[in-house]
Amino acid sequence: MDSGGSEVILSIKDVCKSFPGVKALDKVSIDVKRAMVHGIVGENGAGKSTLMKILSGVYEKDSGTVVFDGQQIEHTTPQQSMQRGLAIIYQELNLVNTMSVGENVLLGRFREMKGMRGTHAKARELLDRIGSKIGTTRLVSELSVSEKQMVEIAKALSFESKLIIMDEPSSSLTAEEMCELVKIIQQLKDQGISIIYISHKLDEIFEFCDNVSVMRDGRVIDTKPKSEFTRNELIMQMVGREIENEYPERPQRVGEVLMEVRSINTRKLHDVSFSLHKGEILGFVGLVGAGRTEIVRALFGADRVRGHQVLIEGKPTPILNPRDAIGAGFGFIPEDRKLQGLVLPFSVESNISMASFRKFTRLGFLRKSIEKEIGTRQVKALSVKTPSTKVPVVNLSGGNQQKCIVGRWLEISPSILIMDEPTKGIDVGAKYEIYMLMKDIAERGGAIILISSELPEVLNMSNRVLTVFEGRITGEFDPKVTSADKIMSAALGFDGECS
Amino acid sequence: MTVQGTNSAIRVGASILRDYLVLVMIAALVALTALIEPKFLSPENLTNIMFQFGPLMMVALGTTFVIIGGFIDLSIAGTINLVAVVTISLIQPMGQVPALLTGLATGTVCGALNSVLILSSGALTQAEALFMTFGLSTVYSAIALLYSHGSTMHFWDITASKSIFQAIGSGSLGFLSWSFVIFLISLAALWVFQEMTAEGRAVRLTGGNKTAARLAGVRISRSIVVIYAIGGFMAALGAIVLFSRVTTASPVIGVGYETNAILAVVVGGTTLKGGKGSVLRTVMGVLLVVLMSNCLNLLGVSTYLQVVAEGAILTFAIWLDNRKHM
Amino acid sequence: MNGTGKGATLYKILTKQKALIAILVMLIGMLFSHSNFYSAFNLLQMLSSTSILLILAFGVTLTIIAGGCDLSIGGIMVVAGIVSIKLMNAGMPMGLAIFLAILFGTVVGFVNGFLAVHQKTEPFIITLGIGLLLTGVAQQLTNAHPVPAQNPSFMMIGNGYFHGVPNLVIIMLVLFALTYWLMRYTEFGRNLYAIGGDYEVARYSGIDVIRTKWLAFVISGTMAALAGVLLSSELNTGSAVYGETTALVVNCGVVVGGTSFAGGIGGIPQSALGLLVFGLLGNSMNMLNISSYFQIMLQGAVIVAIIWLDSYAQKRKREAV
Amino acid sequence: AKVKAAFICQNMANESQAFSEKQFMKYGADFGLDMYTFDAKGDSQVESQLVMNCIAQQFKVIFLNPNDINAIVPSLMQAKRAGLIVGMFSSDLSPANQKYRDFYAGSNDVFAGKQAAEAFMKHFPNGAKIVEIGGQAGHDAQIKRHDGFHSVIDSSNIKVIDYKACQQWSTEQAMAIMEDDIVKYGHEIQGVFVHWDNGATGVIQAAKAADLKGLYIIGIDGNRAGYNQVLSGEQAVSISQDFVAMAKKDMELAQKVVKGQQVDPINYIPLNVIDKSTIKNFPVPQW
Ligand SMILES: Nc1ncnc2c1ncn2[C@@H]1O[C@H](COP(=O)(O)OP(=O)(O)OP(=O)(O)O)[C@@H](O)[C@H]1O
Ligand SMILES: Nc1ncnc2c1ncn2[C@@H]1O[C@H](COP(=O)(O)OP(=O)(O)OP(=O)(O)O)[C@@H](O)[C@H]1O
Ligand SMILES: [Mg+2]
Ligand SMILES: [Mg+2]
Repeated sequence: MDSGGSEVILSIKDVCKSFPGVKALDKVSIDVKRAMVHGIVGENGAGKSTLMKILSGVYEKDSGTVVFDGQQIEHTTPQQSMQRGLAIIYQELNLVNTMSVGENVLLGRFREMKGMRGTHAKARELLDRIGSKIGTTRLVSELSVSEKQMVEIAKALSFESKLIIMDEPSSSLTAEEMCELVKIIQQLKDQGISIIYISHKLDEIFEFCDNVSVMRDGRVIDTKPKSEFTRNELIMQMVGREIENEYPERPQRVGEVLMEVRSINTRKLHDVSFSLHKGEILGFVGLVGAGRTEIVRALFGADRVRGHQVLIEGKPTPILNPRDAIGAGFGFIPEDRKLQGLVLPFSVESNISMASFRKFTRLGFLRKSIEKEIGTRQVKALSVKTPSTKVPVVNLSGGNQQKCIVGRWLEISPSILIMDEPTKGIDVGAKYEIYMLMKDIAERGGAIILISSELPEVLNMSNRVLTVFEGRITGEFDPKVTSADKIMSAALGFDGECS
Repeated sequence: MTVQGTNSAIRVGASILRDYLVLVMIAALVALTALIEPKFLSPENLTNIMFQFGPLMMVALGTTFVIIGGFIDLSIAGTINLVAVVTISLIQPMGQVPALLTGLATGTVCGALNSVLILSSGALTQAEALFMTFGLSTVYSAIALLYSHGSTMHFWDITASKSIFQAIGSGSLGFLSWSFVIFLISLAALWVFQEMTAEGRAVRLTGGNKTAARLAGVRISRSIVVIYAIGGFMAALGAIVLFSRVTTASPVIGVGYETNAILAVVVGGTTLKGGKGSVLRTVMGVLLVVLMSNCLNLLGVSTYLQVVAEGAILTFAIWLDNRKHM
Repeated sequence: MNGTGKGATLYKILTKQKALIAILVMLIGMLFSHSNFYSAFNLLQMLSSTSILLILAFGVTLTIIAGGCDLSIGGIMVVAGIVSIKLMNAGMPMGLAIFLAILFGTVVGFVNGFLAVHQKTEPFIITLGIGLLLTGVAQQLTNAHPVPAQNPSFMMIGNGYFHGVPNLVIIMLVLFALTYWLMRYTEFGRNLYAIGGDYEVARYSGIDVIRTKWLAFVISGTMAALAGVLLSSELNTGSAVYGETTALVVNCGVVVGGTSFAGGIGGIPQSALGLLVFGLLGNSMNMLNISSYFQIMLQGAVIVAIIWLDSYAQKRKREAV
Repeated sequence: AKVKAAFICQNMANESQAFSEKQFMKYGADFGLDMYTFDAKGDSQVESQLVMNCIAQQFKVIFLNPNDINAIVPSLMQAKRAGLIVGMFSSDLSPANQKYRDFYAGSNDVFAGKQAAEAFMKHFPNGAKIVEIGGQAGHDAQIKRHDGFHSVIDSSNIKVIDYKACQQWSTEQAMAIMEDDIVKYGHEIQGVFVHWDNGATGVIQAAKAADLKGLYIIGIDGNRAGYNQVLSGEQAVSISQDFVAMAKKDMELAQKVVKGQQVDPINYIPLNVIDKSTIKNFPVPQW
């Protein structure tokens, strides 16, 4: 078989797909060549995930044709498309938490693997291939997010696929793990496998994609070799307008100490103390699993942690549960928006008003008109893409869902907003809006704690950065003057360059 | 334009039909029975129905909240047993008002105890609550048996005044029975709670996604206590209406009420997944369950076939209701 | 408590297995009871009388692991028992009658599966409804009169012994082995775990989720019918009133054993332990002559306690509340 | 030494059963018995397990009131094989199976049904339309009372216009059935046969609510409910079972068998027909 660079493995022509009230895909046509990495970018809700789900057989397309490996594909199921050699790593993690790593890698193929022993042996082999040392008998629920991602990749590899779709695989990977992923992608390419790579991280797109398609509003705007795009052009095509900078200026006026946190100790955290100033954005940098989330959860009263002290403007403020925290002026955007952030079947407006509905009650009675007002206001302010505020939030794209959570907190204008991976899976345009909001909050005298696995984001937005390694704070830096390398090595506990 | 008009009318009609399917089934049942047995629509029978649906209605209204809050309560049967024997036995020594209040308090405490055990263990899934309350139902029933030594108490054992209970059981206010008036008041109160209060919203959010609700500052433990306390209180009210109606209370008087209540709630269209539903829907669900047995009695269907028919119609209603969510 | 090696494993097993602890406590407690608890006769009898519940539990476990549950087993059980006896009394050969009765359970299981899996109706409520319907069918079939079996060899299935061991125990053990093997060593079993663990993921991974989960209901129905035939044989009678509380008790026992009602976690041995708690508890309490109402109370309390402890242990593990 | 004996109660949550249990405990010593009680909780399978349990505990005598007279037979076979003395209480095995028990003391539910029928025939010599409301469907007493009743009433000029059994022995269900029957038949109904006196309470309430006077209501049990209702004239007849006498008789028989004496296998304790005219002859029942 010849893996000449011009042969088309997948040809999508005029594919349309509508959901009630939304035209998610409008005559989409894309050709993917053999042994190439095809990047797809586009803002939230552009239809990227929908297109991929049509390819894998989760959704049925309304019209259009799909030709894969010379075969026209009409109705397909996830099972059939996998057997044809089309594997997909979904945007949301797709593992069975209650089962072992090995069984997850080869889910549904127990017989083919000749039992449990065969399953684990094969899984080991696949994991070794991507350089992962995760034990195959471990329960998936015990893994960190990035480890889960590795398991997903191993799972996709297990099908001897000709095409692997990766829908934002890197949204929860650290830099080091990202290096690993790049290597894997290179390997796959060498083996003649094509990859569709969806990401909001433009660095990645420019690093290793061969061709790039840009989607907007359910349409393909342009498909070209990467080399023919400039970064700004790409951004402009994605959002339909010019964006000068990816990051706004960081907030200028850092004031006196707003909050002091003294010695948080848990099984995982060791004597975590830090302070937060008015008007400041404080970034936390660390590997996945370093304990950043645990720190802020403890602070917010989400986990039962005792013995630490929180002083707000010098006053000791006991925080035993999230309510206390909100009362003390906190807001919290959790890292997992579906499980921790949203009530998926509820409307956009009731999700937005979740933290503030008690404020618009009178004698314990709700006032619904105000709820609608709040919903409408935030939807407009954050330009959430939704047909109406009454639509169940589950129908929105990932990025727009995230905006709803941001809107929820903006409504009560917290003095300290904790943002755990606030831009995970959010497009450039929306990201910029969120950065502006952060800046706005800070400049009005509030403070922000920012956790992000995207290093540039933390470094460009924060006034001050704390590095976290294995539950300890290992350093404090001013990102304006310190090099990224230096900060990373404090966060890694060693020098973590890609080799 | 006219075509479009009729089209949209049809669409609206279809969506109402889908939304209020139980209502359609009730209407069909009523029409069919009235056709075969005209006495069905006689004032006597309507009065009967008004009295018959009292106890289950109270219980099911309470259960609705537990289900909207994402939980389930099987302890209802035990609670009814306990409240019935305790209340009736206290009328003589304490007088009727204190007995009534003690009875209601007993139910509320049972409900609250459910929630305390659930919260203290962190059994925050519906399934854990299901079996926890199943165990508790047994415990409450056992207490009722121990308390009453297994014997039945009768109204004529009571020489003290029991006028309140007699009124609840068989008295009328104009053409409405007192139990119906109590039902209307409870319904109104619970509907207001569900639709218009902050706590009602908190309950709904808790049912929708506990984790997210908590992180947004909703006091989910309070919501859980509230729903179970309401469940217990309404079960107590149901127990009182029930024993007042039959003028006797045995320690097994509540058998079957828990599953009937859950069935009625779900038939009404409140989903077990939590977060969605309404007490108004429950009224329709209970109406269907009670009407069914009334209709089948009037049609002279044997008890055994009645059970078959009930099971079949309930299953069918649940299935149909489910289809509209698909 | 960070022991090492075997100690740690034992600790882990014990904290995971509340049902096992309860059983051990009862067994040790009964050592001091001056009763005939520890006679071979009593132990075998206890096991034999729990066997039918165990068989029901094995089937139900499949549905629960797949993320469903089956509350129609009580109804299936009584109808199957009645059907087998009625057919035999009408002159049908025993084997054929039993086969048809079990086939009936298979059919009901198929319908359950259709409603709960294919149509995605809430299994808890829909099987409750089917169970109610079947209770009515049983009453209608018998006119609410228990039907005694006239074939003496039928009675021997449930009351006979094989080398001193009650037949019921042997049948139960065979089914235990069979279902254990099914869940542990076949693709069907592993797929059930995957489906219960995460339905959508299993679907995306190419498992035929509907057919697999459906089959779990079919097996549960079949096992319930088999249990019904055995019960009728043990009592030599078919009656509509036998299965009243069975469904909840069995589902509860499965959960007490440590199979998660959320699906994906647990197994046949756990279910066996859970039901044994009930069997053992009833037997011990009778041996100790505990009065009836206190027995009922204790039974409830044990259920509450085990589920409380289990949830409490999980609460500490659970990441977010 | 006292003889170890057990009473296996049908269902202790049922008041007549709970009362019977107390009689065994109270008078056991008088008959040289060391009495224990077990509760079958209304479950036939539990009841047969309890028989096994008594064998394991080496009881000498068991008395039992079966939930289901056929279902209990296999376990009684074992009991006989193990040499236990088996006494039936209140409910006897069918003739074919009587070899698996030693004796029986109790009232005859078939007979109770017959007596109810006779009372109706006496009151309505010219025929009447009546309603029958049965106890828990499938329960032994419900079946026998129904069968006994019909063996007599079917050949009379009294017409049973409606018959329904309940799902439990539930006053509420009896009441609901009566209410619906009143709607359907109204003043056509002249009499009601309810299988148990607590059920009659529900029937009386239904009749009161519908202002239906002069119903001739017959119940079985003769408990406080029945006694009071007859006394107040709301119920015409209560056919009373004497559980004290039954329990004593059973224990007396057991004592004799232990001593090796011959006893009558079947010992009917007479049923008392309590009506307005005879009520003064009976003490107020204790249950
Ligand atoms: N199941 C659904 N029901 C209704 N609408 C849907 C559904 N899934 C997606 N949509 C809508 O289709 C559009 C495309 O969504 P999609 O998830 O494909 O976007 P995306 O490009 O992957 O965005 P993101 O970068 O945020 O992941 C959005 O407007 C979304 O609201
Ligand atoms: N989704 C998860 N399920 C189970 N365990 C997890 C999960 N996420 C993190 N952990 C575990 O919790 C511990 C602390 O992780 P934590 O989330 O606090 O780290 P973090 O620095 O915030 O990383 P992240 O980038 O994932 O937010 C780690 O040991 C990790 O393995
Ligand atoms: Mg997407
Ligand atoms: Mg984190």
